[in-house]
Parts: sequence; structure tokens; C-alpha cells
Amino acid sequence: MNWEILGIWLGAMVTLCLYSFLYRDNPFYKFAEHLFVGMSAGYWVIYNIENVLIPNWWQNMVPPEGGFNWIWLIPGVFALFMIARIIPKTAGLSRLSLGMIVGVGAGLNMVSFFQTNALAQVKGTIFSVASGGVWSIFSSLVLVVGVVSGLVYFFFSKAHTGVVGRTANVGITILMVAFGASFGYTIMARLSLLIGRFQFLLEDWLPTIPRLLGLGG
Amino acid sequence: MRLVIPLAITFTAGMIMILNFFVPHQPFKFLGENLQEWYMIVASGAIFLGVMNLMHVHTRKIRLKRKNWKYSPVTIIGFLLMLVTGLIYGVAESKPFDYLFMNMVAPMGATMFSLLAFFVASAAFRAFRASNWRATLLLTSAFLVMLGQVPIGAMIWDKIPLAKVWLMSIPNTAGQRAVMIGAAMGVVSTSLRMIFGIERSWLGGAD
Amino acid sequence: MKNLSAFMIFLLLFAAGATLADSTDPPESVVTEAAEELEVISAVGLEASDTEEDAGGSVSLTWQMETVGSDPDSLGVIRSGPEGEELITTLPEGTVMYTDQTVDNGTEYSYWIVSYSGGYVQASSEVAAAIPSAQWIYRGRIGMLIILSLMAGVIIYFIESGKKGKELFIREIAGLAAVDDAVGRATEMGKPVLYIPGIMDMDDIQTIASMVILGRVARKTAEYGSALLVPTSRSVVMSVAQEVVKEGYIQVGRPDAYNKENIQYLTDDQFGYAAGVDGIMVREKPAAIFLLGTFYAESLILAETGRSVGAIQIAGTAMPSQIPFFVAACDYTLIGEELFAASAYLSREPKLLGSLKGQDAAKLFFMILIVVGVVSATIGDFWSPLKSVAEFLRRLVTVN
Amino acid sequence: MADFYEKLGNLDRRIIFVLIALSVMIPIIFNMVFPNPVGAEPSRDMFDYVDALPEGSNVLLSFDYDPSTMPELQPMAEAIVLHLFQKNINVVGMALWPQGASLGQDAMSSMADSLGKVQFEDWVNLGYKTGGGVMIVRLGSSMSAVFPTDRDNVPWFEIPMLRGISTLESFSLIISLSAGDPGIIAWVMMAGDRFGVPIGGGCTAVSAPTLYTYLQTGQMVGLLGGLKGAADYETLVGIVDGQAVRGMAPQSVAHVVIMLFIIIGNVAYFSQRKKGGVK
Repeated sequence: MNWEILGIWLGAMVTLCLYSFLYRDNPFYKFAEHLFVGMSAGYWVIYNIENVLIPNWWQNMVPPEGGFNWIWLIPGVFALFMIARIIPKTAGLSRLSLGMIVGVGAGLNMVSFFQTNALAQVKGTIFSVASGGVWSIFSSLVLVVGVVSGLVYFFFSKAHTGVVGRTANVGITILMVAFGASFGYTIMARLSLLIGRFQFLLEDWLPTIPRLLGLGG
Repeated sequence: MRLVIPLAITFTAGMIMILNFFVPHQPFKFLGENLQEWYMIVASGAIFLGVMNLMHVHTRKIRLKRKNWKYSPVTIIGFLLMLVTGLIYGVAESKPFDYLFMNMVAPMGATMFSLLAFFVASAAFRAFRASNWRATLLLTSAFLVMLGQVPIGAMIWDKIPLAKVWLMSIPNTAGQRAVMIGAAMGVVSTSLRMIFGIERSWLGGAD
Repeated sequence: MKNLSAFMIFLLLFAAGATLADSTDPPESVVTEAAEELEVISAVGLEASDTEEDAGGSVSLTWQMETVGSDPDSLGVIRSGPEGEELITTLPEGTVMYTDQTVDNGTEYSYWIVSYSGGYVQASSEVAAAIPSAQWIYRGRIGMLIILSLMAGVIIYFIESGKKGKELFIREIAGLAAVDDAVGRATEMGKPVLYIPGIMDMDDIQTIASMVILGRVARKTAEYGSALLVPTSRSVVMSVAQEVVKEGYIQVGRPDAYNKENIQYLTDDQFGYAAGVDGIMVREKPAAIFLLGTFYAESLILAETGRSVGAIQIAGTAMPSQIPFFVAACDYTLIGEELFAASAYLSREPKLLGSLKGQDAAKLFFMILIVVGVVSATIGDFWSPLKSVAEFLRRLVTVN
Repeated sequence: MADFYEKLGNLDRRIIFVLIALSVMIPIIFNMVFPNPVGAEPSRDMFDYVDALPEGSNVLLSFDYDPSTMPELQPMAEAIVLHLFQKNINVVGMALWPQGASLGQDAMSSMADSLGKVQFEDWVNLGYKTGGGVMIVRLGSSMSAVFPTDRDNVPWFEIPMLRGISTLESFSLIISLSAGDPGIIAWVMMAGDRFGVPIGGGCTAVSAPTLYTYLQTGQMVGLLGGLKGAADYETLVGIVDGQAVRGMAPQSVAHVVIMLFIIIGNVAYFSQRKKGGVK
């Protein structure tokens, strides 16, 4: 049994089933979709066990060289509280774990978003506009005006009328140009994904058909 | 009463993470690092909750013969197949678990990802209509960048690829920066509302 | 006799070394000739200091290696402290820094680097001492701390003033005004409402914001009586969604209409989730679809399929790379900060509207910072004192 | 006549899907190659700068990527190495990513065999060193301290072409093929800004926009962006059916198809508007 060819055929079959969705919803897509959801859920359970629960928790709580670190019981208990939602009576316990997760998320997001998305971007926008030729001066002006008017567009507590309205209009205009440019730019990356899949179908899968029928080399 | 403890935990966890960023001194370094590890363990431990729900939904669908119930066994078998091979054979290369992943799960992921090539085209066809001047700007800048990406653009006018570079380095950067700075303000304000318990509907409590 | 010749060569090296030091490019021949018989080089300019901005218990050592001479086999770091003298580590030659983490705060330690060659200590650097201690603040992050606490103070202030009933204005946000008629349309057509909370977990702030909006949407579907489907990609998000939707139905007085089966987990896999949700879309044919939270490449797979089933689509995310796809495929798109304003907008609660005013104040602060920074940097090119103003502003927002 | 335009405007999207599938499949099946004229853009600036380097000058080529980004960056590596060898420029290879060293070795040794270039005289591979930006600063003061030997453990002083090289300033150009971090940004900050050595490079399409700003401020002399950048350099160096140029064929056809549909969509839209409002 040539496992390699079987592997290519399995891959090709599920690929074609998923592509059938482009025509319309049909039994082949339903089959592949349900299979994909089930198998990927199974994959991520194993992934979580092998890459997070065992190395980061179990091996810390019960180190191979013996002994027991009680401190690692705390996350274990919190995880059990989450799973306790299954039983309606103890579902309330899961709120404690939720509290921890949301707390860690809020604290971490707050500082990292503020550092990378706010301060670093503001720092990048403070520069001398008068460097380089006329074209680079114009570009720098567009960049600075774009950022400032973009921020004005995001104003909530003032109606977009009068001066604020006009600046916000300049802002949304530059935002639209930015969205158009990044949409157009991404097309090449998406197409190369499709090229990769078709190369698999045309150059890996199709040649196996004559070999299987004993015609080819 | 049932809300006070969770909100207290959220406040402490949030403040620890913030202080861990600003203060290198001992208690916060130890607490901050541990908290991040603990959070990861709780979130990944919770996955059993999800898969139990998945199995429950599909077994119930079969029992009640709901619409498309005939496909539910496929999900259950697919899930058990990966779970059992993963537990028995382990995740090493060329083992059944890895074989199934490389030859079925990964290709399905790549195929769904490649659907974007089709959807980008149909979205462009429908959305890039010059209905108002803002949509016209969206359309022209997308069109110019696409032209700049392929040789035909350079054939028409050799400055077009430069226009693509300009559009991507100036207006695109300005737009992205404005969105990022604005979003960061929203993140800070939402985080504060969470940490100080001003927003509590996510806990299912009356606010 | 052997020692005399070794000494002579040492003298030759010393002379070559001296000439080498000041002349820029040494004559080719001198350098190669002397290379064979040279003294093993030792570390010079050793500096020991308490490791900056750490939790204490560590000393940083930095040094250079002499350039003229044969390389040692390896380097040894010797430390003398309260427990006496000991070799704490050996390092490959050519290393120029080491951090000793095995020290206690407050005690003085002295260090020196020895060069081993042929198993013996051939050369040793001079001694350097340091006292490890813990610092209370990352000095590079003080600027950020000031701005962040200023901003937090302003936001809390506006929340408090909101509580006191001060009338707070908030501009029209098209996407959010459409929530009502989107749910209304779904009810008229007897079709379900589909709410997609993104693919990240509850630690992601956009997902948290999405859960709060889900609470508001759940109240509307409870009022109107249409079905609300919420497929999730993470188990924790599933539990929060069940909690929030149940609460929405209870608050509107329709606990019986809450159907836990509609809020289900699919898979943690990004594209498995996209495939599953596409399946739900084409089979349930929802009349209104919400895509609010963190999305990556799968954003257009969902939005384009939603479009094909003819649903009103309201999307919102703070991921700059995905907004263009939502703008192209959805009827309304909440761009970045508008996603976070949704809960205040929909609930109209004074304290939430207050926090929006605080966000506007912060944006105003940054806008002024940018404008003053750019003006002073530009004029600074011609009139230098202003350049230091721009430099100061840049340092204020620098975080390291 | 009006409903023709209306039907055209709401064309069934599956027609678009079929055309996109064909425009990708046909070029792959028939291995088509299209002419690839290069406009006045950063890939041409990169080519012109290398082309203007005098014979016998030294260029440092850093392979900062791994197999996952090979489709875009390996063709760039081969085209750049070919161009440097054609100009009889000494190529010193190194890598900030572990697998970059072996990918660079493939590119350099294959090109060297075809052009009769001799290892240690015309090109050398110093291999991978960890440390990213910090290591680059160290290269600024003494390269032999960081690379006492090359990738095959030949000591620095025994390699003839390296005798004239002591620090980064001995190079007339540093080229980094970068898939992320550490990569071009580290080279621009640590080598370009600090030691004033001209920096050129190639990167994946996804990281190109952030790097374009370096071109505008003059911190980079040229940049190859994604598969299109690789195809441009292959064309400029004279490789006719290079890997990247072949890869560009389905891209060009599909892009043209999408652009045509945008035009058709607008034609249908405007003709309906003239005929009294859109439904």
C-alpha cells in the first residue's frame, strides 16, 4: 500500500470537495466541512495537551525529578472551574476563571496596544517635513495630514459638521485611498495561495492517475 | 454578591499585568510571568468544554434527526480519529496523527485559505463601483496598485509601479496609523472599563 | 635559552603592538610574521555593573579582547564574594559579555576574566566590582506611564461626570444605527440573526468588546423574537456568549425564548471555523449577520459568503489589514475605534458615553503632540533650538 | 438594452470564479512565460546600484529567511548572486536566520559552478550567527571577532579574499534578503544608520509596505518586493524563464481578469445610471 500516493489522493479529494462550495452548497461540501470541523477540533485538543497542558503545567506541577509544586494547583483549579460549567449547579464557579482571563487580557492588551499601536506610530509621525525634494515634502505633508485628519474622523463627541466635518472628510478620504491600496496589494498574495493549490492538483495529484492505472512510467 | 469576587479577580489580574510592565521589582515580575502562564493553562484546559459542546450538539442532532443530521457522524468520527491517533501514537512525524494532519487537515486549511483568490475577485467586481467620490477613490487606488503589481502596468507607463509604491508607503501608512492610534485609545478605555468593573455585562451580571 | 627567545619575541610584539595601536593600516608583513609566537591575549577594560532595570540578583559584565596576540582556548569568569573565590563559568573565546544571575542583592562582588590556553591560565584582566540591586521602575517607560495615567485619569473623570447625569453628545455611527433595522428585517423575514465574535479568545480586547455588543444585540433579538445563532471558535468565548445572551433575554423578560443550543463551539482552527460558519450561512440563510471582533485572513471568506446569501452585514474590527475587505463586502463597517464605541452607543449609558469623551481627549492630545512635533522638527532644520523641542517630544513617546 | 447592462452589473459570481480558475490553471499547464518589462521602481534602483559597483569591490549578502519563504526569496538570492558574479564582485555570504546559511550556500555554490567562480577567492559563506542587531553592531567593529572561521571552519585569516576586509565599512553594499525579524530593519538601523554602509535588500510581499518608507527617506538604495521584485531582477539580469518570471504568468493573467471585471462592473453601473436611476 503506497501511503504517499494515498496521502496525495486524500488531500486531493478533500480539496475538490471544498472547492465544490464555489458552485453551491452540496453534499460533497457538507461532508468535507463536517470532516474538517471534527478533525481540526481533534487536532487542537491534542495540540493543547501536547504543547501547553503537559509541558507548561503538568511538568511544572509534577517535575520529572519528583516532588510536587503546589503553586501550580491554582491554574489547574481555575481550569476545572471553567469545565464546571457543564454542571448547571456549579456553573457559577466559571466566573472566577473568566475574571482572571479577562483581567490578564485587559491588562496585557492595554499596555501592548498603547506601546506599539499608539506611541510608536505617533513617534513615527514626528519628523521634519522639509527633507528631500519637492516630491518627498509633498509626501511627508500627505502623511502627517492623513494621520491627523484620520484621528479627527474618529472623534465621537463632536458632530462632523463645520471645520471638524471638513477635516474628518479629508481623513476618511485618505482612509479610503489606504483601504483601496491595501486591498489591491493583497490580491497577489491571495492568488499565490490558489496557484499553490492548483500546482498540488496539477503537478502532484494528476500524474498519479496514469501510474495507478499502470499506464505511465 | 456573585459578581464581587470575579470582578475583584479581574481587577487584581489586570493591575498585576500593568504593574509588571512598568515595575521590574520582584513581586510583580514573578506574579506577572506566572499569571501569563496560568492564563494559558486555563484557556487551553477550557478546550474540553468546547469539544464536549461540539459532541453534544452533533449527537443531539442525530438523536432528534435534525436537518442534515446524516453528516453529524462525519464530524464525530473525524474528531475521534484525530483524538485517538494523537493519544495512542503521539504527535511525532510520520506517525498516523501527523500523517492525517499533513494529508487531510493541512490541505483543507490551505484550500479554504485559497478560496480568498475567488472571493477577492467577486468582491472587487461588486464593490468597486464609482457610486460616490469616496468609492471612486477606493476603486482608483486599488486599480492603480493592482496595475503596479503586474508587468502590464509598466508597459502602459513606467511610472505606474512607482505610483503603487507611493500609494503603499504614504496614504496606506497614514490610514493605518490613524486606525491604529484610534483603536489603541478604544483598547485603553475598554480595558479600564473592564479592570475597574464599570463594564460587567460580560459576566452576565446586571449592570 | 627558550625563555630568552620568548622574551625577545615578546619585545617584538610589544613594539609591533605599540605601532599598530596608533597607525591606521599596519604594514602587511609585520603583522603576519609576529602571529605565530605571540602571548595569549587577555580581556581588557572589564566593567561590572548592577544589571539595569531588573528584579535584582544579577550583575552584567562587559569587556573587550586584546587584538594583538594568539586567541585563548576559552575564557573563565572568576568571582570573589562572601563565600570566597570561585570560577562561576567558562565561555568560548571571542565572547565579550556575560550576566551573572547567581548573586544576592546588596552584597559586593568583584570579578576578573582569565584566558585559558593549553589548560593553564595564561592571562587575566584587571578586577571590577559591583553591588546587584532591584530597581522600582523601568526608566525608559516613565514617559509612557505619565501619558497612560493622564489618559486613564481623564477617562475616569468623564465617566464620573457622566454618572452625575451631564448631557453627553455622541455622533451618529451608521453601522450601529443599522443594528435595529437589521434585527427587525430578520424578524419580518422569519430568518435567524447570525453573530460571529471573531476567532480570538477572551484575552483579546476586541473579543471582549464584541461580547458586550452581543449582550445588546441579544436584548434586541429577545424583544423582536428572532432566533440568534452564535458559532464560536474558542470554548471560553462560547461560555461567555451563553452567559451574556441568557442575561439579555432575562433582562427583556423573555427567559423562555433563550435557546442554549444556538450558541455552539465549532473548532479552534481558523479555516475550520470559516468552513463551518459558511455552512451555517448557506443552510440557515440568516437575514442579518454581525462580524464583530478580531479577524484575520478568514474575514473575506465569511463576509463574501454572507453577501451571497443576501444578508445585511454589519462588521467591525480593529485589525487594519482586514478593514478593506469588510468595507468591500459588508453593508456597514465599524472602523477600529468605532468597534469599542459600540457598547456606549447602543446602551446610551452616561458612564460609557463618558469614557468616549475621555478617548476623544486622548486623541486630541496626540494630535497636538504630532502637529507641534512636526512643526518644531521642520523649523528646527533651519533654527536649531526648536529641534530640541521635537527631540524632547520624540523621547517622551519613546518606550524601551 | 437596459436589462443587458443590469444583468451585466449583477453577473453571477460563478462566472468570475471559473475565469479566475482558468487564468491560473492555463499558464501552469502550458508553462507560459510573459515578457516582464520593469518600470522605474525600487527593483530597478537595486539593479542599477549593483550594476554601477566597480569590479573587485566587496558586497555582503545576508540570507535572513527560511524554507517557508523560499518561493519569494530564493529566486531573488539566485538572481542577485548571478549578477554579482557577472560583475566580478566579491560576495561574502552570511545569515541572521539558522536555515538561511544553507539556503545561501545552495544559491552561491550553484551559481559559482555555472560561472567558474572559486570559493574563498570570489565568494565565501560565513554561515549563521545568532544575536541579530547586536551582532551587526559587533560586525561594525571587528568582523573576524564575530566570524573567526567561515561556515566550514576555515579560519578567517586563511581566506585570501577576506584579507582586505576588517569591518562593515570595507563593503561597498550590504544586501539583506529578509522574511521578517531580524532582517532588513536590523541592517538599516545597525549597519546603515550607524556605520553609513549603503543597504539594499529583498523581502516578502507582506513586509514590503513597511520597508517602502526606508526608500523614501534614502536609508535604502533599492528593494525587491515579493515575487514581482524577484521577477523584475531576473528580467534585468537577463534570466529569461526564471522561476519568479514563470510564477508571475498566472498572476498577470488573473490580475488582468480582475481589472477587466472592475471595468465591466463600472460600465454596467454607469450605463444603468444614465437610463434613469439604479434599481
